[in-house]
Amino acid sequence: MHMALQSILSRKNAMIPGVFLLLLLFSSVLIPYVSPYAEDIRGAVHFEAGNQGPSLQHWFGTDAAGRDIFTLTIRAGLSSLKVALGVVILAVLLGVPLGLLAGTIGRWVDEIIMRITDGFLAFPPLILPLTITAVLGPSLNNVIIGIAVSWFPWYVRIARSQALVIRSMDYVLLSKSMGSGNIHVMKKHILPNSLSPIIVQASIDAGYAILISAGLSFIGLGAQPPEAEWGLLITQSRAQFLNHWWVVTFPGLFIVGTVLSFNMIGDELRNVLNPKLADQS
Amino acid sequence: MKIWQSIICSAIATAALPLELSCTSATTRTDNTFIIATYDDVKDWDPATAFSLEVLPMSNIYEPLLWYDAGGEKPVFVPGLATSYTKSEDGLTWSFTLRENVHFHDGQKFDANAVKFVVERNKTLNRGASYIWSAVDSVRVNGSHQATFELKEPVPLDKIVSSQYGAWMYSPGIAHVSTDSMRNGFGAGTGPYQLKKWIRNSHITLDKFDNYWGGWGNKNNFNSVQIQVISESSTRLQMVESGLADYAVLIPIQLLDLLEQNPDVSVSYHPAWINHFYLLNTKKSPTDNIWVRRAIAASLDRSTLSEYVYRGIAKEPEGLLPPNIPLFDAPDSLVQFNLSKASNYLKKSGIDPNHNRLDISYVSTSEEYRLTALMLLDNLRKIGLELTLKPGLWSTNWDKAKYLDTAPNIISMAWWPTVSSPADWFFGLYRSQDVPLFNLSYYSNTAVDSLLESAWYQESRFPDVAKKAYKSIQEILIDDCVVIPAADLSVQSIHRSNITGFRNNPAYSTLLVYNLERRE
Amino acid sequence: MKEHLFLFENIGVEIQRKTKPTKVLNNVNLDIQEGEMLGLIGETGSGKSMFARLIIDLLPENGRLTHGQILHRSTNCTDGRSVLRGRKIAMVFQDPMQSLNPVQRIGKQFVIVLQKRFGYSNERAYLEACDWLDKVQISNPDNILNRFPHQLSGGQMQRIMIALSMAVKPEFLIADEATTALDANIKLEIIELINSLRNEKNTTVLFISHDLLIARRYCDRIAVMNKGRIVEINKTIDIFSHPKHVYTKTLISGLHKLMGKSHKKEEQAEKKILMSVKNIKKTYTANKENTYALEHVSLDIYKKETMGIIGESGSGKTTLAKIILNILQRDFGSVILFNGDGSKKNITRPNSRIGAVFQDPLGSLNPRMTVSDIVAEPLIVSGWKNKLEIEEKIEKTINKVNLETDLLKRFPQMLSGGQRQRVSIARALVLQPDLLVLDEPTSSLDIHVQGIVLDLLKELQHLEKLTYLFISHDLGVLAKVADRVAVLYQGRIIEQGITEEILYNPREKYTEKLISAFFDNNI
Amino acid sequence: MIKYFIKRSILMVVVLIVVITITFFVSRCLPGDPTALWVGDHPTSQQLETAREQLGLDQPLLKQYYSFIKKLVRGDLGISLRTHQPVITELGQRFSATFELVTVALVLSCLFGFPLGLLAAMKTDTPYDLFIRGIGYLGLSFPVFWLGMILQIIFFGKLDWLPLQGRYTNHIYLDSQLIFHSGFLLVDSLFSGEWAIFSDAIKHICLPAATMSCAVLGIVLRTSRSAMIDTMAEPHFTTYLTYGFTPGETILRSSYKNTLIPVSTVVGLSYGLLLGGTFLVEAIFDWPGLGQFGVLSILTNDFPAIIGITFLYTASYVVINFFIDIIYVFLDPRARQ
Repeated sequence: MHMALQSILSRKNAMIPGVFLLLLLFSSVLIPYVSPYAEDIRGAVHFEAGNQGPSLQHWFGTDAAGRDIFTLTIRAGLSSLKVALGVVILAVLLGVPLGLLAGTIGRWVDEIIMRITDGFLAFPPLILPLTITAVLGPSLNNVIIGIAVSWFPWYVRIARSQALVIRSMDYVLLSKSMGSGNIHVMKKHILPNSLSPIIVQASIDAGYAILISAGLSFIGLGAQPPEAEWGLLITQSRAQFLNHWWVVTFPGLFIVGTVLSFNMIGDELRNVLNPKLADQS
Repeated sequence: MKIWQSIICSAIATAALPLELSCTSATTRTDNTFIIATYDDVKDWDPATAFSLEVLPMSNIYEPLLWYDAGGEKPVFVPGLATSYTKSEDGLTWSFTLRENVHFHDGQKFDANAVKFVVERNKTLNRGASYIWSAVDSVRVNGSHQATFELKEPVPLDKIVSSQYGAWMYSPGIAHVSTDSMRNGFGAGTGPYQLKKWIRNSHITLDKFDNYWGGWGNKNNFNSVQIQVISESSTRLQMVESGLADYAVLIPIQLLDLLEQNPDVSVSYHPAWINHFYLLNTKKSPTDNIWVRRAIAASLDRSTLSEYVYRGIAKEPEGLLPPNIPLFDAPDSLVQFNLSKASNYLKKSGIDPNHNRLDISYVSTSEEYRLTALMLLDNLRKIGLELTLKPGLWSTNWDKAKYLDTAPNIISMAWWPTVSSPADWFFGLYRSQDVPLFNLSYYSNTAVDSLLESAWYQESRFPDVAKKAYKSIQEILIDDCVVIPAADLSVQSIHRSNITGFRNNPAYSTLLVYNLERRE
Repeated sequence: MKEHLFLFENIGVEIQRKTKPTKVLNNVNLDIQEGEMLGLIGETGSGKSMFARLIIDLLPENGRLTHGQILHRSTNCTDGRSVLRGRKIAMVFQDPMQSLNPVQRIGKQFVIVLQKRFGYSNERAYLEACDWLDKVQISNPDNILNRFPHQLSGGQMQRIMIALSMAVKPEFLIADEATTALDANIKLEIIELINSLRNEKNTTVLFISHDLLIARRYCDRIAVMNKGRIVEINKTIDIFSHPKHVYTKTLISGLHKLMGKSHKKEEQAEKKILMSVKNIKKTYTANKENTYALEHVSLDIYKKETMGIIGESGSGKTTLAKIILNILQRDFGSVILFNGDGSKKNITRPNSRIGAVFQDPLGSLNPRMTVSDIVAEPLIVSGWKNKLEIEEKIEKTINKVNLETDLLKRFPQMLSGGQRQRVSIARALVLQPDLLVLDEPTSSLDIHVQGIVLDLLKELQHLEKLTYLFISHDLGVLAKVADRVAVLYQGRIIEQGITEEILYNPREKYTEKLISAFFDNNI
Repeated sequence: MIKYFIKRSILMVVVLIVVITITFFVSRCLPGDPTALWVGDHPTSQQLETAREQLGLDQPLLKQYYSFIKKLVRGDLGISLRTHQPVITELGQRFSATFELVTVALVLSCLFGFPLGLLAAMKTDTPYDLFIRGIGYLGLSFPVFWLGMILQIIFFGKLDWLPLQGRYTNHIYLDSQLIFHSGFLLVDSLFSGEWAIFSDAIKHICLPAATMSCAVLGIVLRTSRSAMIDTMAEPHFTTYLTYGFTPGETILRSSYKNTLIPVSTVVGLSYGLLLGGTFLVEAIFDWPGLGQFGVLSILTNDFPAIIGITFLYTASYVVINFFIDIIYVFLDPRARQ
């Protein structure tokens, strides 16, 4: 694995997004101690400074309540990264073991697991997270659960297809001929070799999770005011986004930047980890 | 082949699109339709039970017995379907002489039987605004155009028959209308316009009722009215600008400065009987503690609200009611904004601030409520109280507020009267109710209940006594700190400047298109 | 001197890899006479396919002609040769099943090519296609033309490809490993077809292959290629009677060894039985009718001998191996393992006394495990706990297969094919098994490395007193190593016995054909 | 072959049942009391009680589920609590708007995505390729609701070329007769020769369709590019080259089929993406479709409507994928066992 990490960091279009994400993470953690408008994050209001365009004092301008958009947007990065990681980790923890089980043992176990995942995957993308979050009550943590629960079937499928391929590889047959059991085969052979497609899907899904969570906040089911979250910032600007363009533009740009970075890292990972695509240097 | 030809030439048409696009923005319409762009659709076509947006089409389809004109210096009753009325000494018997040869849209004659039918039907349905008739014992028909009301209590019946909802006279023909067809739009009143077509979530069309009793002398009356459902406010704004609509309803304050420079559109504000206020839950901790309530009251800065949030279209309230309502007298004990006072109120309350969750639920679609909630959050944090914001649709907020375990500590409210009297506020909001309907502060005070009842009964005979009683009710409520007034709104009137005949009457939040006309 | 059709003068081709450009062909000189069939023989990676692609100007994207020139008849066509493609030059590839678009009917594709070449109308092209299919002995062409590539056998598809290539009436046909992917008996038919067509149409053929035997039988001249350079070119007879270049010598000597009576077992092994397989039956049900993979297969394996199983792909030899290793359930029959004290047991679960080595060196080793983990796995699975003991055992076994201990920490991708196969062998030996099941252990290795591994196996058999079950499709290898051999054909053992007897008087007709494909007994 | 389709359709029905069951139970634990919604603004507690029986909410959940399935089989999805109209009519009115928007978005993304993908594959690692892949990346990274608002600011706020929202301008639509009523406004107005409506409808659908097709454009583009690259690496592609065909000719005459297969499966997936997108885009563009209705239903806990919409969305998603499978089998003979 370490050899893969070295080569990915060396590739140009994985470095830039990587740096962007790290920068976002650090700045979103440090901003409350650095920005002069730190208390805006907790919901302070200065109406007299409301609706000002981007200026030297307020780089991204201020919203109707006079809160500094720059500080809020940077701070919102933290909640989005939290959502991204939360969703991906939960979905992998839920999906991969089931997928490996289905792929390795097969027969009726496989049949049941696959029918359930087919059921989950039959839902068009946004409906399930929307309904689950509405049930659990609007909050960012519920958004994470909602998205993860509706996405883990993708990881079941990836893990299962990977297990089916590896199960028929010679080294697994040889391992079985030594008398090794299913658990040993799963732990030693199938899991290590099915990590790469899972990691690739996970990094792309991280970006996509941010999109969905911003969408849910936009509808009012995600982050609740005065929490700093990109989707929430955008939805709060709806009443006058036509003439106060900066309130809606900057948080959106940050969403695009973050999701783009996750997608690019995902693609680079796919090239590095997938031997077929990696050029035979 | 024909179809292919049409597709090809349409492709050319669309190609020519951009050219032709730019010039459509400012069309001026000459046809005689009055177009209103409103934000939501009608839900219930039954005039007896309709209680929300239905007021706009229905006040043009139906007419009450009397209109209550509060636009002038002194409020006065204007004859509607009743030409005159008399009241007995004890105020329990009222008799109305009805207008001659008036017909409903479905052809039936309007007479005393129709009045009796309407009042009895409303009372049996007992939904929507039909509670206004609760004091009526019976209606006697003594003559084709003579109706006498027997009351249980000496309530001001003239104010009741002229109330905004539930007082419309509709044709007895409604009895044979099935609920299904009712559900697809129904209208059989005596008003100047009759219901022609309703496409759900799209628009309502009203046409001129030719043999309307008021006659169509004035030559450029509108002969049809169209109420279009445009849920997004910026579109409604843009329609009035471009002339696609004559009148726009509920345009958010922030968008209005975009409108200012446009000469074709007139923006005006008129005093109205609508106010925004916040009810404090007196049964739920920590707002069950009087000092906590006082601390919250002292943290609401009304002057900032009117200056920055309502931006000049709402005035700082003087009391719990809009000042221009009849029989109103400003209380002198309103809790003023003062954070230092608020913090020692909090100390007096003796509660431990960081173990007490305080939450506020407000209507998520309203920018004004959101900014007020943010301000409250900021001020309360300064005195040590943590406030959690819970925005939501009104139906969900209200549904939660009705059960104590899910009710919030503070809830945003707006109120406009059905009956033009302070009693409408107090009965609706502060009279003790076992299952709270709008008394969402769970307040119950027998003194207030009895004071309110006696004031309401004396209103028609001894108005000054009622006025003094209403003032002392306000004082008690302020002392118990059950409600924090936020703003007295003036109603917004946004229409094409070439439309005249508007006459503001705060008693009715609607438009009587019959009086309007379009100048060239 | 007949006028040459093509003349290649010091051709150089380089491939631009990520880091450094590598030379694939360095100054190749070759002349191709009109009407001859020239054999271009070399191992995989010698650059012979690259040469073919060079001729028709289809070098891969990162490849380019660095120097040298090509003459066609007398005109210099170094730059203009792409115009010859599809007109004067045609090509037949190795894998017939992949040569045509799998999602389009064969007839349609035939018509497309003919329309492109001659501008025929659909009907004319279709008739021409039927005509050509008759020429390549394909019965009822209408039915075949209406089918899809995956619905035909390898042999049929290659015939169609040959028909297609000849249909464009080329002067020059390149057959790039055209027979390699086919079964032994079909291989001969296809080369016969190419030979007859070339004589009939007077087409020059360049036969590219690594199979010296076939080249010897059909080619007029042979050019031997090694590491991107033509080391020798001569008439076929001269190449075989007195090869000049050392590399040519090794190639031809490899052949001799296979033919001669090289295999002599000194003392006659006393007949102590180790394993007896009794009428094994295994059926696979593919869309409702079940095909018999194995039927009534019985054979005995004696201690310290090498039992060979010869069978072509699809004969069921790998299924048999898996059944013996008990990683595949058999439908019927028994696998009886004899212990030292004469007792015997019908084993149904994997047994540590049986080791295994499979064909694909890379596929047999888990890419995510280091060599030491790989070799240690059998120990861990059978319960060894003590770190030091395992360490020491691994080192001892690695040395047995003459690999240095420093590559214990490496990953399989970093080793050569030979090294990887030796790691597999080490893993199979670490539990000191009695029987080693070897399923095509050397088929994916170069001839040179094959020899090394086979010698290692021979030596280990002697040192460790091992018994081998050697499964292969290559009779040449089995003739060298196997004491006894069984011929497996469509799931049945049609013949078994001492290797020499089988080689020199085979009873079954199929065995005869197999042997004739491998040895040329009329030199 | 037929056996394959029967098996597939049975599987489809099973999946639909699983979906309905999940939605039914998930939506029934939505917070809040649905009867309040039904009774409207000024109920008395007694009215609440009668409404509870009327809606059958007092029975145990399983019995409710059973009666729900029985009604569903008869095509009755119950009454929406919020609008008091039968769910079927509510969905019926809105289905054509959403279906038209989704189809136009899908067509747009395929019209641009497929050719761009092929172009990028033909010219790998040239500026074209990088630029086109850049579009693909960006397309996948845009939050659809934000993009809608930005397009509104530009095309309505600043340039005033396109209308802000809505599906058509009421008064143009009102006073003209459409001969066709397929529910596809564009098609109807086109074939009944109503240019005014057609151009108005085009102006209205531009922005929402562009917003929706963005994400799908990225997917279609990337899939067709990688499909094209894989096909060009196939031996049969080289065979054609050896017969003198240029890459372009080979694609036109034979290899187009090989790229159509992976792209067709992606179209099924992107249809689902678009359906998901309607929840957000319709709110911004005030598009009278199912998405807008769905969001409102979920926020107001109108569970019959929620179940209705989820069922309709999932059914159309599953049916579309079913057709995609048929096309797949039609395109790829190897799939016909």
